[in-house]
Amino acid sequence: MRIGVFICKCGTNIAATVDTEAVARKALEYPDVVYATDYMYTCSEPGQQEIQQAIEEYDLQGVVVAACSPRMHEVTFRRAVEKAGLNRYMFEQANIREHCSWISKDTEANTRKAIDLVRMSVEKLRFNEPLFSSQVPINKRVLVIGGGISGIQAALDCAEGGLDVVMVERESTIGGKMAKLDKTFPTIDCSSCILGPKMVDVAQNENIRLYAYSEIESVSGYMGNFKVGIRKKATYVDWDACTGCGLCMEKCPAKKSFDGFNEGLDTTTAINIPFPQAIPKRARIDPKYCWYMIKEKCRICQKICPVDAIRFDMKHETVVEEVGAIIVATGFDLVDHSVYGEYGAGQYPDVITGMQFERLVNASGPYGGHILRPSDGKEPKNIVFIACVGSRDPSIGRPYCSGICCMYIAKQAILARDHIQDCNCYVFYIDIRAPGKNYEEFVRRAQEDYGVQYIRGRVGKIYPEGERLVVQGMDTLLGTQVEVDADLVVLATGVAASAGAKDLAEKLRISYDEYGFYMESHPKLRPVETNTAGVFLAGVCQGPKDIPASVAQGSAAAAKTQALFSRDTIETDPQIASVNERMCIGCGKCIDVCPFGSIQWKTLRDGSQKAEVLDTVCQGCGLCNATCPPKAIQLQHCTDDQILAEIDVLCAGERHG
Amino acid sequence: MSQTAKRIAYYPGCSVTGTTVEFDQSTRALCTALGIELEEIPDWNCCGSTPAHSYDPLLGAALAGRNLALAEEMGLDIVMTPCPSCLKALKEAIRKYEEKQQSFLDILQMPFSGQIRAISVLQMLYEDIGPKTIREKIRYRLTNKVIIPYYGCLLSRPPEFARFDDPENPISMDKLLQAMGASVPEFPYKTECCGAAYGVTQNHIVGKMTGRILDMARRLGAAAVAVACPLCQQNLDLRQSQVNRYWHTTFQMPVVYITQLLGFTLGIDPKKLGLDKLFVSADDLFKEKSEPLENQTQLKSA
Amino acid sequence: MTLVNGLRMPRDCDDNFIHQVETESRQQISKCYQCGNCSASCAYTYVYDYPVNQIMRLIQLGQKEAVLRSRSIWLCADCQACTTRCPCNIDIARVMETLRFLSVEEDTVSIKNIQLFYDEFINSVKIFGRVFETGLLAKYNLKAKKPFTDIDLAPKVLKKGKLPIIPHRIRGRKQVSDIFKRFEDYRNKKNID
Amino acid sequence: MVNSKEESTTKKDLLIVGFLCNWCSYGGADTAGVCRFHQPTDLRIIRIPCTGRMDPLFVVKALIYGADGVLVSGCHPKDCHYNEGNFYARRRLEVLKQFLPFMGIHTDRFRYTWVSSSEGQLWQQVVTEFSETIHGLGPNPGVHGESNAKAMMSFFD
Repeated sequence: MRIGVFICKCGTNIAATVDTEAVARKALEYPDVVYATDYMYTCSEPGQQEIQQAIEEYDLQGVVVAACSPRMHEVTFRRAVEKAGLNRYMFEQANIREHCSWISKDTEANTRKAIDLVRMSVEKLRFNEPLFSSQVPINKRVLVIGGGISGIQAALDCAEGGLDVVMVERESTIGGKMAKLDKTFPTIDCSSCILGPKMVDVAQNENIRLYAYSEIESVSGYMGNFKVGIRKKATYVDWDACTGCGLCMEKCPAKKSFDGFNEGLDTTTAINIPFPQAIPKRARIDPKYCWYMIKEKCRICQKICPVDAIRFDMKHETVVEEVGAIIVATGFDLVDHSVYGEYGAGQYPDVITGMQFERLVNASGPYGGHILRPSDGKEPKNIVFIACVGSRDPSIGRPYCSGICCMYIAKQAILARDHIQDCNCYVFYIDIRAPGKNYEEFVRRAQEDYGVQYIRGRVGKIYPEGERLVVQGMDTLLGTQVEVDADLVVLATGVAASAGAKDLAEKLRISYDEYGFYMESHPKLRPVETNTAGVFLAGVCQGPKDIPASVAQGSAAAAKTQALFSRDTIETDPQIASVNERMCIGCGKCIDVCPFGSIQWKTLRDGSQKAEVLDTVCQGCGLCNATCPPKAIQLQHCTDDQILAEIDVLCAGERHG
Repeated sequence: MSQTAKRIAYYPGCSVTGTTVEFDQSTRALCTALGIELEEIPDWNCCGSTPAHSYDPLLGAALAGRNLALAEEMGLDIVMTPCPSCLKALKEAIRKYEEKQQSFLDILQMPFSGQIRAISVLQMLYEDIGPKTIREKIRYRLTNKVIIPYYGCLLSRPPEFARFDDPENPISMDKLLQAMGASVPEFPYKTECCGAAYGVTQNHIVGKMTGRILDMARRLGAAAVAVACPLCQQNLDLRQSQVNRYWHTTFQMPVVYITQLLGFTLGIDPKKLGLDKLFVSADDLFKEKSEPLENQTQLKSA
Repeated sequence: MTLVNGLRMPRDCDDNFIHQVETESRQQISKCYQCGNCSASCAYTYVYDYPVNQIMRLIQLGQKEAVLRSRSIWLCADCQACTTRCPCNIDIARVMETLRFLSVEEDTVSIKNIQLFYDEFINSVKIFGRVFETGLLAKYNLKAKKPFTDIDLAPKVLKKGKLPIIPHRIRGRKQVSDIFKRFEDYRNKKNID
Repeated sequence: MVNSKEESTTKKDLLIVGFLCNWCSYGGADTAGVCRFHQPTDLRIIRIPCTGRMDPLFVVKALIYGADGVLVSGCHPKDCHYNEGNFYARRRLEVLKQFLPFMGIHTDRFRYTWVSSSEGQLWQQVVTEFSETIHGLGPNPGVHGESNAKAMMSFFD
């Protein structure tokens, strides 16, 4: 093989502490190296041309560039050599900047190190073979998991682009958390007025198939060709028949059923449609409360249903959908404030969560939009908002900031002042986090125009005194304790990962952080991708964020899907495992260890069982390679021979020099 | 529970030998009745309390440590004390032993393994006896009497140190009182501080603290406040007159030890319980004894 | 103007103090982000000169003088409310305790009465092995130049026979006083090196 | 800390071979570089996709061929880019540790650790400490008795 070596000075970044010329000179002594030089900026346009010319001139078959980290410019240089007619995998990069010139001022030692690193790259390159990626057809359907605002946004954007969309929602209606909100900050526009139309679009768009009250059961396959098992939970109502007329709700006698949509502030009927604008507008029976389900009598709904859609014998069923990409938009839960004994551990009826407050002020809420105390239905005079409940609190394992609370309590305080002119609003905060567009101004307005009292300090304890609640807080700016006789206390409960997040992550083979939020591929540069190709993230399932950010991420995920689907086939990364069938003893160890299920059995003509790698599924981790007893399965471009060669020259070099 | 007499090392602590002797009396009487063998640590000394700890935690630890060492000498692995601040001192000693073993032992100069466990009277009543047993054993019930459970600071705090009950909303005393048939309202000041040692040095502080507590108790229609800490009892009972002067109030709120209440319901002679030692008389509380209710309680326990 | 953690301020910073508090209390003071929950929960904030959260801040800035001379550390009743509720898992009560003993070491105790009481208390223990309440209270009130405090209570207490007139001397007095002696030696050694 | 770093560079370099997973530790080393965190120069890094790719054979070969130390570093448990590669690595490398003494190789010459791509500081620490350890042990005396080594090799092949 004819190899060319290029040592980058990177201005002075490398040259200052590495004698690049010496390294180049040394490189010429290595086997197969026919050309070596150093250059000011190898990654620059002229730098790349220099490489291409050299390839021409010395008809090189492989190139080594010693420069920055391959995580930085490997792609750049591969493209460069490809332009010059080489296979892009006939290239190796030695990292003599981040791992050498930048971490020591000792030029001698650095130069020695650079020489070794180049030597190793050359040796590895000598074993490189041209690799060619294969093409697989893409199934251009996308699965959106979660029917919250960011899921809806993603689904609509995809459908807009003509893609078939499958949407799966756990609850019996889409809309998610946003559907429960009254107004949205910082514009105070009505939440359902802006969300409602989008929900309707989802229902009406013929490109979207909606599975409400369903959950993901299993996921197999790979980017471009996933197989997804969807579990349609029993609603005990035939949704094809049900018209959502709501007659059953009027007649159902089990009126004490838990009303999840109203955050438990109200009760509903055992058979119910969560709220008037629900999509799909279909009734569902809650078996925990239905009289017939518990004590075998009633069946009133069945009698009065005009289209007799009631099916008490309905069972769960599983359907399989095939898609090419998956957008995960599973949203979040709110921190359970019952861990705060000092705030009544959820025992005080007039200490409510922010989300409950949303239902209180909402016109379609339990009190028709009048803010009243849950305990006695009286109008509160003093309303206290407490920030950071379940946020920034290592003592309950939640050190992170939930990001949205500062804003939503400012909004709620404003709403409270709007609804009850003569009420006093107090906000206990630690710091105000208002980084969004017009956010800070909004918070200022709450204080300047709406006269909301902001008190910097956390609340120590809340205790009932007669009908009221005494809120014992601190004004750290004044350095004095303050007490408020509150009629209503609103806890700004923080954001927690959704309960089922981890199970779903296991099914999707995506990773999650210690709090259960899904991990993006790169915190800055790949915010919606996951490390499992073809699975994208949208909304709060990836980390706390507000509506604009969730929507933006929903669109971003859709865009990523569009980009992926803009091709008819996908090019697979050829740096994957491949089996040498002659050596394979068919032990199946590789099949067991592969984290991606990318290895399967293959029966040869002689009936013998061999392992076979699915090119498109293999992610190239090399676990199988390390496991295979006869080393029949090798990770291409990172074979045992290559690694051992690197070790060998490195240690040998040391021994003789 | 403990049919075969359970042996526990007993550390009374200075205050119960003097100003709060009735806690000591009732505790002993109660344990005898419940078949728990209290073995007073022979020739015990002061635990050092806050002063010694403020002087230097190591000194406090060593002083308390002597008592623990003596208890280990008795071959017992649990030491019980009626006084929460003594309890804290004892636990503190065990912690110091874990943290600064060498210097601790150098100063103590006694064999000590650090294996011993320190508990409060309340903890023993709740964990070793338990409401169920009490419901079975009592002879008189405090029917339709509102009794306020007041825990004070130290019985359940700080959590990882006390390792007992809930730090914010403890329920052990509530449960015990309910077992005695009393009606127990939600008391918001359960763990509010009573003013602690400031009775002596800054008693206006105590005035404010205890005033709030007594006031809330009265508003909840309390017949009495039940306590399990001598300091709390002193501040609420002995100093109630001072509180009245401070707030211009007329509190006449009996402040009774849980051990006294329990002793009474078990039918122990009030003399043995030192009921006469209370400053605010609790006689009304114990005056009209409801009839012995063996059969009824039997049903309950069944 | 002097530098405090690189900030120019009209006060001195004692880095060693920060370190001292952290090692003695085994708490990481830098964890405190000033939410103020400790002060909110403290029953004594209203009598403090510095609320607890400010004490924590002062430590972070190495304000040894201010902290060790503060009244707050002596008015703390060690009720553990702050520790129980600190979101950052700082055992604040323990920090306060540490500060008390450091201020005794530095002889900067602000509230003489309390020191007086504590001294009397410890003396009582030194002499009898236990606290002789009658003597302690009498002696304290005399020395505190307020012989009539609690005088109103005295008759009641005596009537109930609750204040023994003769102190109880434990047999192991020697053992106890030895503990004191060995402790003093240890103290001195520590101060030397 | 600082001066110890200085001296470790002034000493003559020994040979430490590092196997770093591409996603976490290699990135961590990059981060350390970007932040200019000063480090000893003995280390030579071989980039592998995942610690799950690590064949104990690599470590053994390196040590037999005269490397003075081998450092393997990957993603923190649960953060593996390939979900579980680093768990397999841990299992294998633990076993390997048990065997090194049989080859007359001091176990301290081999270390594996978890460093994420954001933990440049930690990486600096790891490299510095390990290099110091190795300098403490001095050059690798090599394997006692070829046969013994052969035996080991056959065990791993």
